[in-house]
Amino acid sequence: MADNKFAAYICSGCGLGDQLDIKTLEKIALKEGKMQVVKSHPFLCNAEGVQMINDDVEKEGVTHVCIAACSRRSKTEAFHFPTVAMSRANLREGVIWVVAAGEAHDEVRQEMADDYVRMGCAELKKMKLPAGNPDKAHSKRILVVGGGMSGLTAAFEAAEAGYETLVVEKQAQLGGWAANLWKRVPFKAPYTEPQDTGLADLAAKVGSHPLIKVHLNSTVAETAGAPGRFAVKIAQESGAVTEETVGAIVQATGFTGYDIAKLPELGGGQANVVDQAGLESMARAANGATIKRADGKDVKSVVFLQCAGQRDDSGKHLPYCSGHCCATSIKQAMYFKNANPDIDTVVVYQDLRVPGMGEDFYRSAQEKGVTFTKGKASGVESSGNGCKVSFRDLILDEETSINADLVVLATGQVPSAGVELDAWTEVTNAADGGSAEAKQQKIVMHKSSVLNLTYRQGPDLPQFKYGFADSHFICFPYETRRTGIYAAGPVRRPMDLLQATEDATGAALKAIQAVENASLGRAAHPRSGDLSYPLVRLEGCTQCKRCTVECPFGAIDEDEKRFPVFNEQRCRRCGTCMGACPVRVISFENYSVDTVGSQIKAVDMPDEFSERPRILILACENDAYPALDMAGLSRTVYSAFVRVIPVRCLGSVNTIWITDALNSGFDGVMMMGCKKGDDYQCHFVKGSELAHYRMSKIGDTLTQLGLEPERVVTQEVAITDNQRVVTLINDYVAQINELGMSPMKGFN
Amino acid sequence: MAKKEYAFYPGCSSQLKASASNYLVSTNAMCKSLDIKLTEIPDWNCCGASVGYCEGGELPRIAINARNFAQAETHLPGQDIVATCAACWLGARESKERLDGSAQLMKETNEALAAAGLHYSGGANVRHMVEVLIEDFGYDGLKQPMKKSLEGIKFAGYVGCQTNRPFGIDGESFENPLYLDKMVETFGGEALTTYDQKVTCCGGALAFSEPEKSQKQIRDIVESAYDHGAEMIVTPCPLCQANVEVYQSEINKKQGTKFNMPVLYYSQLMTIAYGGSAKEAGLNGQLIRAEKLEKIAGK
Amino acid sequence: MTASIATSQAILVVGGGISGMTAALEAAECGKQVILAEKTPTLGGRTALLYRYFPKMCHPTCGLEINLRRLKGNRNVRVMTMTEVLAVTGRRGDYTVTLKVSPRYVTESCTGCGDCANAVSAEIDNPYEYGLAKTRAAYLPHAMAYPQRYVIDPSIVGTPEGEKAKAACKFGAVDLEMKEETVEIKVGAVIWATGWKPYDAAKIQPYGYDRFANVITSVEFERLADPHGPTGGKILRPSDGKEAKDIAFIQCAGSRDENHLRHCSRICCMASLKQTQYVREAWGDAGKSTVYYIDIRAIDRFEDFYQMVQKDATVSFVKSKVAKIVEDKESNPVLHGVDTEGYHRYATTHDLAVLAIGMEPEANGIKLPDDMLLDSSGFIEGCKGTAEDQGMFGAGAASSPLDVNRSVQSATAAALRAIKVIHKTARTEQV
Amino acid sequence: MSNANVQAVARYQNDFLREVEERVEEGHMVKMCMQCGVCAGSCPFGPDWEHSPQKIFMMIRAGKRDEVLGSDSMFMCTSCYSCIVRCPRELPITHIMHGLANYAHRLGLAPKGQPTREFATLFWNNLVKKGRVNELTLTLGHYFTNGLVSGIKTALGMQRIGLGLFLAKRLNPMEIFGGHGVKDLKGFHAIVAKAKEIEDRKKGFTA
Repeated sequence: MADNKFAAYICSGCGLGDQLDIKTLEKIALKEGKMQVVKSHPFLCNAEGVQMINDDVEKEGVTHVCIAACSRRSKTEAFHFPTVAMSRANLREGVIWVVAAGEAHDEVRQEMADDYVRMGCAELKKMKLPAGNPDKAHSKRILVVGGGMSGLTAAFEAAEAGYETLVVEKQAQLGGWAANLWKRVPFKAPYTEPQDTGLADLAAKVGSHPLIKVHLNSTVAETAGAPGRFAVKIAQESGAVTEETVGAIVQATGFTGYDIAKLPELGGGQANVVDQAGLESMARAANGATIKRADGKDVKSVVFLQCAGQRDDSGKHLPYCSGHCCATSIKQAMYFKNANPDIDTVVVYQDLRVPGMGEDFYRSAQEKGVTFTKGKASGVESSGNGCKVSFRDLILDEETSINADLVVLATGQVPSAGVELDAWTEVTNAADGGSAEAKQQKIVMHKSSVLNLTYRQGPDLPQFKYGFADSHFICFPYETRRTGIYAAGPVRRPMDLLQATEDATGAALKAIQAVENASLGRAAHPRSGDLSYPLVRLEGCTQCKRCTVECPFGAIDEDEKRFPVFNEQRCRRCGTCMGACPVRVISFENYSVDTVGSQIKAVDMPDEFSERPRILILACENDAYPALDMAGLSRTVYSAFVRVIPVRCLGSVNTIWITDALNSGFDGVMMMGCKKGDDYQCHFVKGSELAHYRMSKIGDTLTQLGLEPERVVTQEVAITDNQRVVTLINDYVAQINELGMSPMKGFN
Repeated sequence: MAKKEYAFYPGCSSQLKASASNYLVSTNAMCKSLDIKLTEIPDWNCCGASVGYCEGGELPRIAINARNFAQAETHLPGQDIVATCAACWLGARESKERLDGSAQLMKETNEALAAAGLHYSGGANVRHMVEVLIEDFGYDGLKQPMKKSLEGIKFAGYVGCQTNRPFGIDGESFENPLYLDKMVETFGGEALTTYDQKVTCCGGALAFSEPEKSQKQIRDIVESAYDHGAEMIVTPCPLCQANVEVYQSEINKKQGTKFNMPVLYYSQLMTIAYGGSAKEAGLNGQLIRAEKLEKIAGK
Repeated sequence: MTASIATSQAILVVGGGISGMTAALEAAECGKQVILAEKTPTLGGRTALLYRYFPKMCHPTCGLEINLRRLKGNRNVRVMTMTEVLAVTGRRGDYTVTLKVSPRYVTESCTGCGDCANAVSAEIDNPYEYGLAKTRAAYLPHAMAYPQRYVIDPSIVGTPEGEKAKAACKFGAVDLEMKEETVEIKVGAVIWATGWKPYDAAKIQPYGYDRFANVITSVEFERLADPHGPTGGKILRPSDGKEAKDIAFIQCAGSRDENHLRHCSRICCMASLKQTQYVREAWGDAGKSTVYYIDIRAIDRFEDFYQMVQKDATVSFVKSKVAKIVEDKESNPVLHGVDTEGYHRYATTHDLAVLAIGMEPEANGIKLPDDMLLDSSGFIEGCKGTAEDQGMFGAGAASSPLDVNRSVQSATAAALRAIKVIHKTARTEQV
Repeated sequence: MSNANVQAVARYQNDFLREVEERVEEGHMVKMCMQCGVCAGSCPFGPDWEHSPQKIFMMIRAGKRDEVLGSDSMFMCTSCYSCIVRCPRELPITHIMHGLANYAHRLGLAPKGQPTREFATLFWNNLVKKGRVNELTLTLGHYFTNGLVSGIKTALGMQRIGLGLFLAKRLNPMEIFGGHGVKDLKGFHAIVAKAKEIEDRKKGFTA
């Protein structure tokens, strides 16, 4: 610590100097904050102010800087001091913009500012500039699991960008689903005719690429490690196992078609009823000539039934829409029309879903004479030498039927995503509890795994709805929960070939980014570039497993003695483990139980007779804190009795902070996090949920302290809630006033 | 301004003593003021109108229009064909577009024309009189010969169907064309631009066969003009003019309304604004007299 | 003209909406140098003006906050706002781009304190509220604006109002002498993430957007629902400020229409389904939404959302392209048309009609370099020529009518395509 | 095979659609309809007819030949073109309606006594006679379509209008004896006859 030099810089611009007593703040920073250097400046963020700080860093040996000015979200370009640890005391958005104007409020306003300076200094005292993990992981090779269109695209794109790539394909040849297609839907204008799939060309390019190695007849038998240092065992059908080290993984394991046999009501199982894949085989056999049925008869009339076993709300079949099937049926109807315009082709649809330029493809089919009718099929029976399709024509509003030589069912995509982790956890727990049946089940389950991860939390990517390995986020489709492993193609979401190639290209980029980040010891999204990582004092660990269970990213494994094993490259720096740890042995250099705890303790606590309650707000830095900032930006007044501390995620909130706050005399604690539940908005998955859960457990502690449970609340706050958050605060302050001051005051 | 010359296609209703003879009279007066020379297409024939569809079929309709084009092309070379009647314009222009778009159709048409020793080689643009006024003169140009203002009269501009759809005038909206309003304003009248029945069909094609249907339309058209405070309706179409004017008394009789709304052609307004007499403007041809306009004419 | 500020190892991203920000950040986080050029004064684009996203009903500004934090922490991206591309010359791996930087009249010294806005009384149509509200002529674009710097509208420069703004700034950040600049840069690859614009609703004449106050577009409806918007998040209709509880959503307003946009704009069905839930959020069971549609294109898992909305008793669906809207005497829009499922004629009065407006590529109005290849609707397919000529790429809604999620995928893919160009250039230079 | 089965065989097969494409004016555009219904909602006489255009197009595609050609809906068309300008697929709906009416009329399948069918026929014959429409004979001809008594009644009912038009010099009673017409009537008739001949040949009507 001898080399550390702490400095506080207080800005008096933007009205801070008019509304606050800067001299008092300086004094507090110096005396209470124990800063060695304290300076104020009328315009801290201008070149001169910044120069002053830089000079102190360079010439005076300042290592720690507290900026007491505007919000940590403002003026980030100016206050950029990469070589020192920095805290920000938010006097502008957090104090003068939200405390009522006028002399009557001078005192509470100053108290608030005083506290933020105290807190900024206290935090700084406990901070270290993250040095980065020396244990970097340097493999920049990329593994692509799956050799279909998505996998080949990802591999080729990554290789073309200069990254060595491995492709693992379980079949004897590359191509996957696309290899079965006669043609594909067009990707580019003029969107009028089916196109060559381009697969042969791509497979040839992949096969001959100097940076790509292809493993056919192979599966991934085991994946251990972390980004930059995954150890992968590739097992051949023959039993031979190759071990490879890779930096990142793209999982492009595709889908299977929904089993047509499950649709007997639509003729599934009948000779002249096929699915779209079946029709592709027939089209390949015909190779541009008239398509023949299995019995050799030329197909002269064909009916396509859309949404077969899809968009089903009865629970029997797939509830979702597979997105590509309308365009696929249009394409297949064209196979017939292009061979012979006299073939009758009818597409029975409920909503024709051909977004974007697909509309041109639809028009083109109409021009070719494909008949589209909005209807709902009720049954397919064999009739004569063909099928009779019964349906309700929704436009003509009548039950009717069509006779056709062939019926094509547009069935959906079922993702091949491996083991579903919730079921896995359940079985694992039962197996660990000694159930023999569960143990057997686990073995069977394991066989269906794609990646065979050795992770504590299970062998595959967590699945989103309906078994797809998708991201939960709109803005971040590649926000994986297994760092460095990215799903691409229909395994992530039902999609067509065009989307699959786009998606695979994107996934390849993310894989490249993951290996680059890992090699530099940087965090991946959303705390991109963060060099801090969890440090653990294992000697204090009680092997309670909470951190390993609660880590949203499966970053923490367990060793044989059940101690946690942290895999920094998998870690996303949310701090959930830190919040979980009952013995507080986990911390980050710049974010720890102490950096927050010391801020809580630094707040000056008025006595119980002052009628000035103190409310602690722990606000999620991504949503609640910006909402509070924006309340400031719109100059919305809220109670000056609150003290706000931004946290990385409510999941990182350790209950000790709550008890510390209450012990030190805070009258209430509000936690503000993101929406929880199925449509959770937490980018660390379950921060709010964990906070709720943990707080539900501290009710007893509160009672023991003689405190009402209302003194600790958790709130869901969205980033747009800049008005609502003010109401929440003011209502809560009123509620606390009602309850009366905390009886804990004065004990410290 | 140099004299502008056009091949004139008056159409059946705009002949003397036909239902739109007042249109013809006022058009002649208006053109005189604008120094427009209209020369009738020699021996022109009917356009077939849309209602001819049932018996006429496609090629006969196109062929009779092509007969007019051939006549204009041969006898009035280089001149645009100008129609005053909406149906004539539409029937002719549609025929022209189809002929322009299909060599096969042109061939068949000429085969038919050959029966009368005629040939059409694709010339002669087909335009509506209002198009000519707006495009070739512009509102400012139209204002030049103005002698009297139509100030103090509120006009509902009833555009109707066939000058408006599907081709339209001067690129204006099909739903809310404003050219009549702009013309009214050019001559000092008050245009009721929010008049909401301006493009409602008058049901002309059913006027004879199913009068109750067309009269329902006419009622809406007139009623809304009253609601908007109109004193007169102005229109560019002889079928609209006739239907909307002629059947008001019939509707009054059947439904107890008290409609008495004059329905004028733009050309009548312009003739008055250009200082023409009531007679020159064909105001004596109104079933419902446009007294306020007559008064201005008389000043 | 200033000197070059980049090299052929850099990537230019044009457009600072979610696609452009994504493309820039994804490339930068792979270690590449990126210039992000945005023509308006702030990053964020159109998504910053949305209230919620479908299907999660989460807030676009949440993702924007994360992306801004990524940006603030990444020195590989150089952001240039108020910057437009004037010309691109050269070829893949070696482009020279001429940029025009318009004056903001506010320097980097701006602290965002807002004194200039308080000093000025002149108002302009707020471009971030689709003209539904006014803003002072010295303004911060919106609460999430980045850079967090005020802008002086050119209309007050050279007027006493401009001088008032200048005088009010304690930090000397208002510079009314600022001039338009032209900058030339060298880059190896260009990503066009120029996004989309709502189709001009006035052109859909049967719906009377230009005539009836209570016919609005879906993007405007987003502003009405947004707490940051002109009504503070209350759904009040424009004509009289009355609470709009019975709302019609008209699909394919401009899309799938040979008279307007040939393509399907993809997002509009989901946007309207989402907006029915704004109505529910605002009015509970007293709200009423009617969706007039041709096909509901709730593709893939969005189907869930559709099914959820179908079960909502306040929402009904009519399979019909609305023929026309007229206004009644109370300024209510009255929709006329035929429900084609069985042929039922309707003339239905609503409080407000929302046109699910189509997406037109923004670049339709911008002159892209001649060697860009556009489809029939003006979306960017890539460069003309062979694979070897591909050095400029479309991303996001500039390349296809895409929702946010797919735009981000597309932008991520575009980042890799640009990186490939840079990689090849670097290799060539080494050789 | 039962009658119902015979029908089922033909349903949704393209026989009738092909017939329409080949023999009806602009019939080749019927297949482009996407059932949005904007035409149905735009027609001013929508409430009066049984089948909207969009529904007729679907019926054609469903092979409902008798219903389509026996429908009176096409005769409600007043050629206002509201459907045409709004159709997102640019179907020339007005013309298709006219074409279907003409086709049904020529086949004798159109509803008997449909007043507009009769008026439209009268109109065409009237114009062909002289090359120009004779408004008086057209009007009177129409009034007497339903027989003498009803004609006299209608004509008397409309007498006031006729008188008004006469007084306004917009109706000439002398027209009944001839009136306007083209001079080269022979040539005109030759053109009409030739055009009809070509069209009939093309569409497979034999005279």
